[in-house]
Amino acid sequence: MARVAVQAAAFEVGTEIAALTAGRADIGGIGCFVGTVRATAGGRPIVAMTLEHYPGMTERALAAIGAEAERRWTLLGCTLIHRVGRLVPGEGIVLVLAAAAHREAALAATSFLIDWLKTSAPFWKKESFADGSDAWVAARAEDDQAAARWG
Amino acid sequence: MARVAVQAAAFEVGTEIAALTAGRADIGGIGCFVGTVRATAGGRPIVAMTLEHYPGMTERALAAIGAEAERRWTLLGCTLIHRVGRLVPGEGIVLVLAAAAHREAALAATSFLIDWLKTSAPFWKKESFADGSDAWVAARAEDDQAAARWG
Amino acid sequence: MITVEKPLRLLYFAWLRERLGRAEERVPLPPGVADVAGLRAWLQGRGDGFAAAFAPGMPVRCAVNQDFAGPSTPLRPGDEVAFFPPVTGG
Amino acid sequence: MITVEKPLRLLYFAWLRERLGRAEERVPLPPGVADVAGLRAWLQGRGDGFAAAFAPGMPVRCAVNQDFAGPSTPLRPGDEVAFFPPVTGG
Repeated sequence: MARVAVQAAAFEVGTEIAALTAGRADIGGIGCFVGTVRATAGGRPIVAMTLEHYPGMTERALAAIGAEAERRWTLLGCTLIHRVGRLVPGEGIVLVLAAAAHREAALAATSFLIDWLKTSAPFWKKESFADGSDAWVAARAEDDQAAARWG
Repeated sequence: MARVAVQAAAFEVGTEIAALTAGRADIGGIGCFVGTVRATAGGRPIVAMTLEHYPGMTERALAAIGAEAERRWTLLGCTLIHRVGRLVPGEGIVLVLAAAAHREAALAATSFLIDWLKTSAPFWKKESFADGSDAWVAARAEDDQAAARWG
Repeated sequence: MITVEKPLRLLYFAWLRERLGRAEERVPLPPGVADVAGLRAWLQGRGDGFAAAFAPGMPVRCAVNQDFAGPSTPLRPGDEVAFFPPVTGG
Repeated sequence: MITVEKPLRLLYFAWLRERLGRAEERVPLPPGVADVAGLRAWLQGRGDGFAAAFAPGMPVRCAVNQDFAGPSTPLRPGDEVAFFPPVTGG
């Protein structure tokens, strides 16, 4: 079963990989994606990104996404961590890990997990600009298309 | 330009991600793949895997693979580390990192890099079994097919 | 005997929360409202920020009891109903 | 005046190295050998482990001066020519 976490604290990729693989030697490949805060949005410098979520539903949605990946691929482990609250440019927002016997499943599941997370987990981003203004991030049509390709 | 390394020592994923992203805030996503030694091969327990390579050509091949990924996608950083020598089950063999403004390029480049590395970098694996025998690993047709899909 | 129905628990997130000036409220299931589409229409009829936020064509999504819901998802007393913009996590 | 040609540097990896009992050797470019296919045929003619290792159909790959090479890749004195099984890294 996937490990899911919604947290304000930073995550550490090496620590999470170690936890995922601890005590097992049947894993041949680990796919990983880390999403980070960029310093600009639409060409304008940002000073922070604030993530809001829907407590309760978020954890359910992440667990459901992990379960769906485990239904589609033979995974030997799966981790989904998403941060909430105020983050600054360069910080990690989201971590996806998928472990399998071979790389094909690990990498496909990693792509699937982040695509689905982008469109079916209740998080919302607000960008705070250097000029003091802020704005909610609009959903990207590309994200819907990316999720749709998994059928 | 890609950072490439061929080394006997273990790598640390968190350290490598930190080095790749240090001092820059234009990265939105980092794709990562870690290949690890499984404890069995063809159902038989192994005690070690020994990696041989072609010094000189290996580094050239890894640099060429990194350059090809940078030609195909707009990457903001790329790391290829491959270990050589004797490894035991559970240890990391290979690390691929690809950073980009958005996840699509980061994840596609990560898959491309490991697929190409599998078929065009001069490494050879030998498995040492629990019964004292050892055998060179045969190339997988699936690996050629995976590399071929990138055209 | 008088039956007291449990109210709906309404939740608002992101710009909906900001424009409506509230994160949460409890309202009795309005008479005649049977599904999400009906509730949206009722909320739009409240005027002020609600009329604009729930106007047809506004990109507002819904979850009922923490599952994504469509216009025809049925509502019952006591349901938790959340309205929010399209999600932008990851 | 006698011109002394630089020899080929031949390298063997993995099971080829083991079966041939050597990782490296230097041999003059054999007379009449102009490309990788010619060198393979010449090596096969050496007998012993070489005949088996370089028999037609054996999965042996080649690199010339550290680039993957095909049967028709030309050879010149001084070239570094490596023979090895299909790669299995990653």
